[in-house]
Amino acid sequence: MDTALSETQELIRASIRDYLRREITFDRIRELESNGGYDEALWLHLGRSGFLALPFASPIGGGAGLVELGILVEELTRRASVAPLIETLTCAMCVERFGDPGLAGEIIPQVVSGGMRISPALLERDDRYDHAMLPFDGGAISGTKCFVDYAPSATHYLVSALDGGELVLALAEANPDNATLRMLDNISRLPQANVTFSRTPVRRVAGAEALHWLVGVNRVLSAVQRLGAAQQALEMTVDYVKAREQFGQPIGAFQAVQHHCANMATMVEACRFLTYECLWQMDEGAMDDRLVATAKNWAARTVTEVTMLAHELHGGIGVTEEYDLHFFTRRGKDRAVAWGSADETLRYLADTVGQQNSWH
Amino acid sequence: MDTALSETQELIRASIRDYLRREITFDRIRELESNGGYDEALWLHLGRSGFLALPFASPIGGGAGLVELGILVEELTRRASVAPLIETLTCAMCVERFGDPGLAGEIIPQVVSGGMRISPALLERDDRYDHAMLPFDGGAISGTKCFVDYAPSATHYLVSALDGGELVLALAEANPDNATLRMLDNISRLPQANVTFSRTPVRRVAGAEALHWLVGVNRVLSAVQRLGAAQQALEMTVDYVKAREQFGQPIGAFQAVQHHCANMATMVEACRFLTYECLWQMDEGAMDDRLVATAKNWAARTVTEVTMLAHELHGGIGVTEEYDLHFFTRRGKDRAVAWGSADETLRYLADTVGQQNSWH
Amino acid sequence: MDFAWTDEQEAYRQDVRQFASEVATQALFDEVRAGGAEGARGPLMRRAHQEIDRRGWLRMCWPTEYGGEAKSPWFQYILFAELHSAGVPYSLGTAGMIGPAIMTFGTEDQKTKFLPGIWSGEMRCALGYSEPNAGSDLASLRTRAVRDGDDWVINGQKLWTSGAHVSTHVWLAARTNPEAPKHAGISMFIVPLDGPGVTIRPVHTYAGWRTNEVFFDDVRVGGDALIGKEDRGWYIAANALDHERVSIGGYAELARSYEILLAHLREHRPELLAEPQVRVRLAELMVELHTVRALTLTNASIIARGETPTMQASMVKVASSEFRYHLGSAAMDLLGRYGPLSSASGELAPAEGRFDNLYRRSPILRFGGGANELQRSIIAQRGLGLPRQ
Amino acid sequence: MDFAWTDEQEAYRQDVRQFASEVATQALFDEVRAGGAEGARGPLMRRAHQEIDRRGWLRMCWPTEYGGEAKSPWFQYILFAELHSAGVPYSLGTAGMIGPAIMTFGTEDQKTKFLPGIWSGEMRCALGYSEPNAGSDLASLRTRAVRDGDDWVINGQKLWTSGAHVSTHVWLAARTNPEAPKHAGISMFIVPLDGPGVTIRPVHTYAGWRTNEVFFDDVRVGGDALIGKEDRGWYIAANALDHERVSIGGYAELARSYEILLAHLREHRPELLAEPQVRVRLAELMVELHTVRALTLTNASIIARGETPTMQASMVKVASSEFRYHLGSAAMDLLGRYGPLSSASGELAPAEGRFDNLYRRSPILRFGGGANELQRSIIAQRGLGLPRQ
Repeated sequence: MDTALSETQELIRASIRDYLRREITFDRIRELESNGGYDEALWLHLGRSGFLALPFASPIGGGAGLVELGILVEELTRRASVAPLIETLTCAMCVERFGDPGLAGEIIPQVVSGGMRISPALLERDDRYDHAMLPFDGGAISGTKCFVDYAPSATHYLVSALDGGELVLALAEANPDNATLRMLDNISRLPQANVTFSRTPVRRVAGAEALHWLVGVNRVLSAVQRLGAAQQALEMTVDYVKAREQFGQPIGAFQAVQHHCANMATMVEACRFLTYECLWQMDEGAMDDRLVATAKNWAARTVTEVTMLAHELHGGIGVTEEYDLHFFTRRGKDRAVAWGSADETLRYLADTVGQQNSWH
Repeated sequence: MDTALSETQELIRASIRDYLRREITFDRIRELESNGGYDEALWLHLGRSGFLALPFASPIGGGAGLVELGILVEELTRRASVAPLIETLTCAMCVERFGDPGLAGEIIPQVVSGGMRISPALLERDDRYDHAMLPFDGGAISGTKCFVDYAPSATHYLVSALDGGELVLALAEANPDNATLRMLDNISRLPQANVTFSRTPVRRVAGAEALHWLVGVNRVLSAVQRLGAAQQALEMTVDYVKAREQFGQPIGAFQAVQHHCANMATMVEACRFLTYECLWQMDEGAMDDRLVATAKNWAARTVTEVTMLAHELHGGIGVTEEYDLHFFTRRGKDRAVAWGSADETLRYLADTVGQQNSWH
Repeated sequence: MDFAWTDEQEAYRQDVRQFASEVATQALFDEVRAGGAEGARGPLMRRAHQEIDRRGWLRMCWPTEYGGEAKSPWFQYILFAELHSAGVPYSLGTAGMIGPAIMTFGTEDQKTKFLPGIWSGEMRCALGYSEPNAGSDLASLRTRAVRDGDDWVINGQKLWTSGAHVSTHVWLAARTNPEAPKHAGISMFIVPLDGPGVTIRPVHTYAGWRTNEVFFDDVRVGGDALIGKEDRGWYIAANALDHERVSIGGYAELARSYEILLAHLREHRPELLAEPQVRVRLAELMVELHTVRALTLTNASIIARGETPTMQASMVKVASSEFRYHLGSAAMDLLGRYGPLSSASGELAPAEGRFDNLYRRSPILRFGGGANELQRSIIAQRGLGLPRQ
Repeated sequence: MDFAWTDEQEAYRQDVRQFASEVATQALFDEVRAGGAEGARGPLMRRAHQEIDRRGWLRMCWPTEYGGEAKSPWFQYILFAELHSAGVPYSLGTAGMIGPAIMTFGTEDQKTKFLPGIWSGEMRCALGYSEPNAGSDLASLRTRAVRDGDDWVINGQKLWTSGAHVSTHVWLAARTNPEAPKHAGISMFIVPLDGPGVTIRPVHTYAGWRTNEVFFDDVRVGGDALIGKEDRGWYIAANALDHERVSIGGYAELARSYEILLAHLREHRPELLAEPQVRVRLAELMVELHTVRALTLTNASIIARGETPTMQASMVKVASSEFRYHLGSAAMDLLGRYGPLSSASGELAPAEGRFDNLYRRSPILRFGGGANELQRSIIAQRGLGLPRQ
């Protein structure tokens, strides 16, 4: 057991971090947030640098695992990046793992090259994962899928639907003729829409098992986003309280400030272990839904509490548009709800209390 | 609306407080705790000073209300008194309100004079208030009642039983020939026992409505005990941190210590309002079960958290037998569970969420 | 102890409640929402203000010598509580605390000049305390006011001057004696915001709420702009804060938000409301809301007795601001992906985006108006008598 | 990143688990309970200690030059975790941290003299740090050690010397240079507790657990009682604390307590376990337990890499001690009037009074071993680099 990154993992982190610090300013993020699109330059870079290939099998893919993808996601989150990375890669991984090899062979190269962006379209009005009512009649679907992240820039959707009694995942092209968007505005300011399909041609990808995996892996990767937002808010706060002086000394010298920071750091540290442990476990071919729910629950609580304490310690400057903290507060809260809120995960854990555990 | 005590209420408080500070040492309490009885001298004083008559109708009673009884209870709790005051008075008030006037006329003078001590015997093995399985066959009862506080020194028990389908309260004499005790030892170190009745002669007092009132009034008065324990732990802690020096200054000057104390005081202040509001409401002839559950829930959380923080700030000295803080930690936790724990009250509030409220 | 309203208070409460129910129309709510981040008042809200003033409902608590009826502060509490319970965002802004300060410290001329406008809501004051390097540490402020004949000339910069763009005046703390110790050389002024030398620059927040920087560049005001004695501003400002506090914390509005959450669940998400675990969360929030109520009424009761709350106002401030955050956060969690939708999502946003809004605004309540950390120190030092370090 | 045991670690874990299951008999549990507040070890526990030492399970992590096998600290972690998961209260007491200190700072003679007894559990050390006026502020200690020829003569008083009455020695911090600044004039000694001049007086706690005052009255020890350099005690003591920390927090025992609560509910209170609200509380506790596990393994992993945790040990200490309190408190609440029953109530007490016991002992873990407030300051200053005041 070792919680440190391996050398390769360190390299991945350093490489993406350097790029982001160098190339992406928060003012650029402000622009991206206001125009409702995604960061094409970043996406191009991710493709060219092989990051979009990371989790796929070689030779075309990077042969890395979810832990490495998690590292990438964490760094992107810490720079408030606007890119459908998790959405696209987990959908494509789902095709690779559960779909027809022919379909995978067609799709993955396009994903790797950056030409294809897929959004999972799983939720309906009743807001339940692992569940679908929209009927799949073999070749086409009709109906509305809700809360589809990055819908405006998606080239494809991976849609859950009901084929007779069976849950299936099906791939649809994002064709404005038969898939229309009703844009949503949420606290994250990231693009999101309800997508209404009307006789949209689709290809069946896989069944309920694939959906369960897709939800699970998105649960954990969205927990990594929570972690990244919390980590960033923590570090910004530590830097701020070291520099800001009141009453003749840095406010970071006050015990109340120190203890808030200590509590924030403790939450983040536990969150880091639990999320990466889940990713590692999935890389080992296992997935413990209760461990996932635990990590997710803690990550939701962490990002909510840590960003709020970050504001408390920043005071006025922290809530201004021109300061960068709000990216993490807003995105953090959206991610705290997405793919299972603190409440939803706790309900699941409550329902399954007392079942056998798989952790050390 | 005025949260201040009236002049009469201030007098009651000053009178009992002076007596307790003058006459009752904590070493005396240690002795009383180890011998399993009750404080006969205190009881005599309460009788002689008219405190045992406080809540009963004049001319024999003091004509005061539950608010005044609450003030008395709070002061007794703050001195860790060992006396079945709530038990005896609420049972007798129950007889006065719901019982036959003849029975009341017989019982209340004995209570007022100090000669009668009644313990409510309501719980059975399933630990539910407002509920009984023990059968009442008209003149006698047989079976076991659990967790009876002050059972060893009780002269009578007010027992809940099932008369056909109807809940009743019945008065039994504490006669060792037909009511045997199995002593319990709990964190409070106050006397408690399971009482097994075998063909014990009883007199019917009242029905389900009386039981509901008895449980409600005990819920609130036990919340006052929680309040008293928390208030005392808070004041001991404030005194201690003003005096104890470390790192060259009183520890009470440290921000972390100050903020713990501020949180403790805030919990206590809210607790005080909520508990006395319930007492006042009952004096007005109303009882809102949800307001009672709210007060009780908060009081349970308050005493648990406040006594624990008191220990954290006291350090080693606070957990020693010779220091007096543990009386409030131990009694506080017992009362935090008795008559509805934080969990039990929250379950009730959850079940009734959304119902109409009666508060300002 | 007494937990009931008097008959007179109850009758007044019914009057205000009746009035509030008439004012609280969808048209008013729409007008308020249209005011948006700028917080500008529209004609309906303006008319409500005038009507409240016409009825004398606010000034009834002031001493008779200032045109009041010397009623108990409970009447003011009831006024605000009933209006806010109905969703009417009635507030005098900062003028609500400056009125009493003028009554206590102002000259007769100042009272005549300022009080009527404050009561009618036509004179609105922004709070000019904070500066870039004087946040929690207010006494470090550097804005200067210098005597020039009978006038004062003001130079400096204020920050977080919320509402300056919709106010007529600023209640300004400025240094009048740079030689004196930090707290001792400050004076209070009422400065019109429309005069020459005043520049207001917007500062936008992610909470969807605008605040301002205000620059004072050789701003000249008459001698009667000084309220109270020169160099006594620290004391006057502290006293003004105390006055505001009968309605501190916004309990009524928080209770309304909680009820709206319940109503939303009942109407739109009955399947969630049926979940026992959801009900537990709602019950926990309700208990916490009750503690805010308890602290609010305890504090108000002390003020109503004519005493000064040593720590209870701070308790209300801490508890209410933390509850605001808990409520906003929990509501978003409970509502799943609907939770984070903002009002711009139209009818899909729960309760017109109220919970997103509550959540985004909750930090400001925690650090603003004296950060919760300062409030806890006040509770410990002023309330419990713990020593300063 | 790797979250699995190596094959060797897994095999070792199975070995220890097998051994633990053999040792963890009802007879052993009864013996431990009979030891009671005094904490005396009985023959079964003594035999378990000897057997663990015979197998070389503890010393395998020490460097080869001290008879160890230089295995990863994970082996020590696994040893403690498996024993505690099974309910075997294996501990070397303070000697577990003093062994490494002697290895690092002791002379060859001291190593030969002390290490075998420490490993076998026959030499047990109480911790002689605190004094009546040196609690959190340890550096204020006043116990004096004065050279007299080759010997040292010790005078003073220690407080909260837990286990002194069942120990052979005390690991004593004493002032050797009263002229030096507070932290600089302290040295560490190993002092036998059975010599003349040592008086041990019991201090009983409400937690049902005995601690002691220890008085030193002209206690004479040889020159070899000094461990490490004179006046360097502060550094040595801090280093010793670091060593203890691979198993800090007692996660395994806490997890066992949680499982026992679940088992108790399953067996004795199924009607409670069926309540959704009870299940929510249990789920919340489980999440918190996981955070203790996460912090524990993060900390141990840093130590296993040969690095020094700057803040993670403190995080474990805070989180585990708060969880202990939450678990004890919640268990008592969940179990209703059965909850507060202590073991003296016999079969009516849930899990033989475990939760009452957990609750009563939990304060000690919060202020003991460096109060949680100090730990938070360590996290902030040493871990996050925040400035001292």
